[in-house]
Amino acid sequence: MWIWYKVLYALIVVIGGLAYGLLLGGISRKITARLQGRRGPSVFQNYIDLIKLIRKRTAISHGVMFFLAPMFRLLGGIGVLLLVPIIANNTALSNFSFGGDLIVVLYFMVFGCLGMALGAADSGHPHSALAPTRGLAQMAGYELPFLLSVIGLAIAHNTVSLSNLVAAQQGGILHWNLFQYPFLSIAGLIAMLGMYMAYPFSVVMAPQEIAVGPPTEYSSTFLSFMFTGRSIFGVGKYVLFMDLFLGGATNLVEAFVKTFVLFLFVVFISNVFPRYRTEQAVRFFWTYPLVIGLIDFIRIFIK
Amino acid sequence: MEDLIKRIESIFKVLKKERGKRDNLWIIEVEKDSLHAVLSYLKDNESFKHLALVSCVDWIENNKFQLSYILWSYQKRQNLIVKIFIDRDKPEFKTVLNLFPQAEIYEREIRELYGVSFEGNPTQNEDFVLEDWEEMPPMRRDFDTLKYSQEKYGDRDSEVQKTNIRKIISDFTDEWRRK
Amino acid sequence: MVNPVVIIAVTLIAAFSIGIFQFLGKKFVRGVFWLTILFDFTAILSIAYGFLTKVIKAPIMVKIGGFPPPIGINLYVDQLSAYLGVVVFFIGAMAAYHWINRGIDDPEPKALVLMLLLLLGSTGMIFTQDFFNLFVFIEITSIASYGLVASKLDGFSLEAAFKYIVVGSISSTFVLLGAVLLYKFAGSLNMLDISNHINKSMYSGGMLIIISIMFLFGLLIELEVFPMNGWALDIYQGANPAVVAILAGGIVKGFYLVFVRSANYLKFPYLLKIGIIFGLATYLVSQFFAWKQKDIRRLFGYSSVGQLGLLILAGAFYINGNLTGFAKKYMLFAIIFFVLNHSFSKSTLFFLADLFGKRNIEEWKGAISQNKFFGFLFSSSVLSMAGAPPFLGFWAKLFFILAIPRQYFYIVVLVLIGAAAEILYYFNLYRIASENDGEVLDYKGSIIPSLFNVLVLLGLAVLGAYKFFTITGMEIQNAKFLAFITVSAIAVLIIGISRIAQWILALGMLISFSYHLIRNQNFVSVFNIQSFFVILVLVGAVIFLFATYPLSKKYSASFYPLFIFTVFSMVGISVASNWISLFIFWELMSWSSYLLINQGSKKPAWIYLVMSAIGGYSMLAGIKLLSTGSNLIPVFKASAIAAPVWAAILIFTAFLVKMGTAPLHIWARDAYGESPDGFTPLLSGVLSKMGVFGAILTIVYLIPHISHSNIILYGLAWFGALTALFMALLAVFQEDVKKILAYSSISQVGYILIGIALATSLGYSAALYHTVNHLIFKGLLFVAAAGIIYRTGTSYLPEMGGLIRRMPFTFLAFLMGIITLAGIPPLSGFAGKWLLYSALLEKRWMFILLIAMFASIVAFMYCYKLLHAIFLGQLRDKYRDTKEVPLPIVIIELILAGLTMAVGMKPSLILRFSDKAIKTLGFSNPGYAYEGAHRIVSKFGYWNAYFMAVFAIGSFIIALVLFFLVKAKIRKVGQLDIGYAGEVPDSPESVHFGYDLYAHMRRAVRVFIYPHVENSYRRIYQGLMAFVDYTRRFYTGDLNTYALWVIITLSFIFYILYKGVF
Amino acid sequence: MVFFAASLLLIFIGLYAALVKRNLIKIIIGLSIMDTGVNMLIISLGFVKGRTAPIISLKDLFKKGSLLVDVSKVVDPLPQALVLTAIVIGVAVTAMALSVVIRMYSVKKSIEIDDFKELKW
Amino acid sequence: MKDNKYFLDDKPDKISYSEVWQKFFNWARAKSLWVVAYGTGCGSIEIPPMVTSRFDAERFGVSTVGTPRQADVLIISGYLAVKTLKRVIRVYEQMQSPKYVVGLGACTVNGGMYYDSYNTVNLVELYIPIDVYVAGCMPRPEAILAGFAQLMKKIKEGRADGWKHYLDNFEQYRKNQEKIIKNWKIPNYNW
Repeated sequence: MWIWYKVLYALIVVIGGLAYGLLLGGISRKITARLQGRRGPSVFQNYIDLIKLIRKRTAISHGVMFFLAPMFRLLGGIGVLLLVPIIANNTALSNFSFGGDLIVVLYFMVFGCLGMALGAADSGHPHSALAPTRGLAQMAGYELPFLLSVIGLAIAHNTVSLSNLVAAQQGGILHWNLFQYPFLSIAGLIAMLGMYMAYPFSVVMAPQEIAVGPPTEYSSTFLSFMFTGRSIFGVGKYVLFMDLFLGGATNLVEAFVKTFVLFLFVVFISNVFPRYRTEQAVRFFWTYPLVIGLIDFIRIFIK
Repeated sequence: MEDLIKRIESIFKVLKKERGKRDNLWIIEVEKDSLHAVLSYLKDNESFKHLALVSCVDWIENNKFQLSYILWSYQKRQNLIVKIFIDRDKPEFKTVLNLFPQAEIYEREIRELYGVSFEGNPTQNEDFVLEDWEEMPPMRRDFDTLKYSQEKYGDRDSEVQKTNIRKIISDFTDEWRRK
Repeated sequence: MVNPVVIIAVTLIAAFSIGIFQFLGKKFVRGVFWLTILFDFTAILSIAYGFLTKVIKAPIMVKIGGFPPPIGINLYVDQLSAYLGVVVFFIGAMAAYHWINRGIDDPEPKALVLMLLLLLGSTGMIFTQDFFNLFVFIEITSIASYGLVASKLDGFSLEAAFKYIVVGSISSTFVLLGAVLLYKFAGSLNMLDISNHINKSMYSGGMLIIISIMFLFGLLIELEVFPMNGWALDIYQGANPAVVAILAGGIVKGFYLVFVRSANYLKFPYLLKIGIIFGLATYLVSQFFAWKQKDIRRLFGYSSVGQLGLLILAGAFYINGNLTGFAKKYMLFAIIFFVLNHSFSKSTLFFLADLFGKRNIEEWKGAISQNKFFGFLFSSSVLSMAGAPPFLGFWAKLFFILAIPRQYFYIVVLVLIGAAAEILYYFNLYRIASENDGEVLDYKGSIIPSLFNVLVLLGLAVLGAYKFFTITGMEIQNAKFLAFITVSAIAVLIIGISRIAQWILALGMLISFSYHLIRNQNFVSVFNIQSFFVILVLVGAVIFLFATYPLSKKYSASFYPLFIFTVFSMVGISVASNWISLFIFWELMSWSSYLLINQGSKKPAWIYLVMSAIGGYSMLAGIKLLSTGSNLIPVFKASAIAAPVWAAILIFTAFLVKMGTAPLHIWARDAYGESPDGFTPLLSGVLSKMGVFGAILTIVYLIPHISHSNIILYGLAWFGALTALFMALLAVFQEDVKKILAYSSISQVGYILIGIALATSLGYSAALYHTVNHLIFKGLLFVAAAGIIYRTGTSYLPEMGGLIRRMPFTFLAFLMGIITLAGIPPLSGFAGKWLLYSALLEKRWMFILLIAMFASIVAFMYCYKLLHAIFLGQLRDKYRDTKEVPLPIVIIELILAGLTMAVGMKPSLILRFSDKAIKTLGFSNPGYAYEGAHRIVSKFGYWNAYFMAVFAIGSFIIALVLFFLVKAKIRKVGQLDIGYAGEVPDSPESVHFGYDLYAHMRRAVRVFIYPHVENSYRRIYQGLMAFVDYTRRFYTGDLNTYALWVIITLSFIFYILYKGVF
Repeated sequence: MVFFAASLLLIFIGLYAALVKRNLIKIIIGLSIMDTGVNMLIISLGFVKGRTAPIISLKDLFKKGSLLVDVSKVVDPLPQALVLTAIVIGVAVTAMALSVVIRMYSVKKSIEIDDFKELKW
Repeated sequence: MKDNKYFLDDKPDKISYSEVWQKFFNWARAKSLWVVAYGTGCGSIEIPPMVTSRFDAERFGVSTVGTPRQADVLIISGYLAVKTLKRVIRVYEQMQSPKYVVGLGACTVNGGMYYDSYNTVNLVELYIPIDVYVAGCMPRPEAILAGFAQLMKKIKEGRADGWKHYLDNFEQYRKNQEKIIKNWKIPNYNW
């Protein structure tokens, strides 16, 4: 019976995550506009966009994979959000984190990306096919420092369970991994920039350069699903990073604050840097964050 | 520049010569049969390596097309316009592709817009700007664009004031010339 | 039984009568010749048969003129002489037949007389008991050979003959000097008599040393040892091949027997040293000089010389090596086998070289592939010559290596290096000959002698195997199994008219064998690591064999026999109980798989073979290190005692080669990529797993008992990790579907290697799970790729695209395979990754964990590339009417895809087997635990496969339902209906993005994907080649130099004797 | 001892010819000399100073009245028997070599070693 | 080019629908206008100022996208030649309903200064249903924003149904288009 409660809670989390994610997107647009000296759209603009997209009247499909890809994308987003505990050991908000641990989450994160890549490729548009290759290449770039920090933390705390990781960071702000293992955290947080594909690592979508990247051929309901998936995925990743580096959360307010701080970090970085080319991004990730992270990594290795 | 013209005159028959609006711009008119020789001479001996443009003028009054070959010398930094006249009823001429490969696209343009065909240019019948144009070449002066436009594209039947733009423009340019 | 002297007398009379009565005509001459040969052969065969059946119990002693031994001249025929006589006469008869058939050199009667004299001389040489008589017979043989060599009367043969005459004269001078000085020293010429008179202490005097050396040195020149063998090579190159065949195949063996026997009678104490120095030098030098050789006859000449060197080495060990017990017996059989093998196969090769007529090996293109029967004979001889199991050469080499005492390990190493070098150039020739693009070439003349020779070779192979298993006393089940394999393969080969029948028979055999195995209670009840791999092999083989059905008509008749051979030899590997039987089946597997790959593409197969040979021989060297004085056949468990580090490393090399671990991976890309499509799944899915099996055996049985085992294991893990990473990175930049999958395979096996190297129960769990899983998904991918290549006719990725519209089922299966490969949760791939990572975490190998995880991220790149370039994007016009891949392949694909799903939901389907297997490795638990029904817990984390699958599928369905609730009006549009800046694309090709998908990434990782390793190998190879090319100029072709080297060698021998190096 | 030295000298002369001479005929001559040297050596091995050749004539037999021969009077007969064979063989070899040289000359019109270096490496 | 191998050959269906919460959705559509700016003429230089800091169209929910599939609004930015018209038709038909067209500049209204050109389409609405014209030669960004305001108003009121008109009178539009486009080299309908 408890599983149905879980499902109910999960639904709430997903809907909440979606709302939060859309709001963050709106805020991001607003911040960007203000930095550029504009008024910018309303913070709720993303909600409006989503509603509009859902209520488009027609849509086109290029094939089965094209059709299923938005579902994969959404599934990937939901999976990541639901597999990380927002509040560890909370019946409602630890989600399905009993289903797997950090390794599962790491691999599940790829699920949506791969699905979207396949759909994009199925559309037959050369830009859509080009974008995933960029994305995967960039992924190979940022995953290295990210894995470095994750493995470092797992070894340091002797666990790959996210709940246990959160539990290990309790007891004051100085117990956070951000302060316990600052170099690992820096590497991880830089990797996070790449993971969000915001500037300077926005070569995947690269608006105006390769149309809009993978979803070039997507429209209407398909696009709304992708949009949804992306928002939820974004929130899921913020929660993951919060659990990894910022000590998790004990209540919702804390979770909101911490994820919002991470969000601001991404937004502000992305607004002041121009775009890297793929190989520049890869080289960047394989040098600075890696070297920085290795300091702590070796410290843990020796210990 | 005058020396150049004299040298040309000593070899070829120059029908008319005229200084342009700059010191380094001269216009000469030659016989149409000697054009290739002139261009070849200019290219090989006088360093006019660059064919900047081939243009066409419809002298409907004289029943002639004027073809102007605008040359440029990088060494001397001089422009020379060589012009010839061809019969308007029989708009045919030979290509200068063998001298200046870039003439291909100019000749294609003239072919499309004036209907002058250039013997020896393999691509002259391809579309240049217009797709599937089937009427009289549009830049000929006996082509009535207004009539064509109205017939083909219609006209907005509204209270927009219609001005004879052509008249205004000609008035304006006349006035400007007079100054 | 005939008196041996009759043979000599009859031959002599026949020779003279031919000479005198040649005016009676050709028929008479040939009649007399053949009658003589027939008589001699029958006679000597009867003697040999007498020895064989033990009718004749003691050596025959013929007293000529009735004088007793020390006084008269005696013939002394023992077992070996008789057998060798049979061989000599057989080869002689074959060579004569060949010669006559190919058009004998004029004048024919004289040539036949010389032939008879040659046989006579060599027979006498083998039989005689008298040193001076020996000299006479040697001279008869030599003069006959001079004449025969020169008989072609062209520039080459005359030149060779003259060189032979000069060097031969010098040699006989030494022999004569030795003989007469011996007479002076011992007062007798009878060998036995002398042998009884001298003893080793006499050698301290100095005189006897000089005498023996004189005598033996003369024989050594005739035996073509290294610095003095230029003339021999010239003969091989220049003389008539029929003559060369009898010389190399028969006469030289006579000289060898004489040499060994004389040394034995003389009790020459330095034979071992001389044998080692000159035998090894000859062997190695000629094996390497042959690399650069373009003339096929000289190439065979180098090989013959090399074999003689090996024989000298073996003989020296037999006579003078202090071998005891089994080792002595082994060495004797090694010598006999070497002689037989070399005589028959080399003479066949010379016959065939003559039949084909081309001298330059580059012109041999198409020789095998276009003449099937010729090809069969050629392949058999070459395989036998190079020591491929189950031919005689293999058993000879095995006996030889086993017999050499352990303190002479460097000899083992050098001999094996030479053997590898031999394989390198022999199969370079074989590669050229089996190329398929040459114009139609035919051979001229009769192949009957070659056929006889090869039939004898095949018979000898059986004999060799029988003798090997009986003498070594290895379990009879191995022999039975080997016989079973051979018989099955031959059975499949025989019905080669119809591929379908072959397919059915092969499949039937595999299935019935598996059924038989499962019915065997013993096998099921004792489930251990070996049963695990037997089941793996059989299941994989049945599945992949089934999928070859639509492809079968492309393949030659030998495809299915070799397939069966490969599969059963892998079963043999899996059930092996000692290292030697493991090695035997390992070599069987390598060679049969080489022949299979060679049916696809030649050069990669050659590289594969050379690498396999290096691996296999290093394994043999390692096994040699494991053997102790009395225990020549190391058993797995007993080998625990005092195993040196090098043994483990050497044995491991073989497995690393098969696993394609960097830097030994260079064969893998092309061998996988260009082998026949029906075989590649087996190669990747099962054959590379034999490396895994071997690695597990090594780590379980060997590594724990050596020092620094931790460092070795850690190093292995690093090898695995770097392989996993860099092969994945290389795969990203391939443009050929099978080559991507090839690199991917190596990369995945790298993961398995990490798991094994962990040597913890969780590590083994991960490795075994991933082994099975890799079989499933990589088999799936390769089978699907085979189907796609079958339908589209290309494996080049940029040529494909959009095939999802034509092959939906294949796409589905392929997608499943790719998701499994990428290790994304709901399917089975993730479990292996999770187990491996947990195991690595448990052992705190952080850097390896980092690299391994990162490698799987890199893998996504080529996963996407495969899916995109084959199935997605724009469909080309030429594939518009392509059909779905053939039904058997679809069935296999869907079965395998279903398996990945099932295993993904319930990993215990595989894990329960691996758990059992791990328990037999000495672990009490598999390293993880079940919590509840589905949740698997390690020390670090937990994971619920069932939940993940339900969660993913459930969420997916919910998303889909949601989508259908809100969806807009959807139209399925055409393939070129894309938003293309208002333009209409004019063709699918113009908007398909399929070539060099990761050009941008290439700029970032250029230094990592540059083929450093390949280039290093190439440089080493080219450097060796250049070195060989330079040093082989040693054979200047100048007669004076040859003579000079004789003197220098003699001086060298005396010098080192004088310095007391011995 | 003189025989030993002389025969060795002959052998070395022969070897020298085989090593150094570029002319085929000269090499054959060298081989013959070498043969002679060896033969001389063989003879000298059985030679005992002051003894006669081991030839038994009918006269000797009848003189003593018995078949027994005084072995102490003759040198060792065996080397002489051997040397006969060796000489025959040497001659055969020389003949063979010379015939080969004739053929070689007919093929290449030369008897210099430098023209017969095609088979190498 | 009418080869159904490559292109979907069907004509679009007519759409008739009634929506619950029509007003709400129309409001959303009006507040979220994604523009594909198809630079046909000199008006294309006026679009960038419109979206950059000074005029900031994004505050009205107007943002640009790079692909017609996701766009709601097509801006025909001035002078439209026959050759360009073909592309405009393709882009327009590739957009997903509901979709709106803004004609920018005098040229789109009646040909403007090119009213008598042999190659300028004088009456764009004969070929593409225009929802809003913005007059001017060229209109400044303020004018364009005003035009957008007008469009939003129309959408909110549910009157911006040019796309429906296009579908309903598809044959008529196609006839007009084919009249001036001689050689019809694009598919029957640009899906």
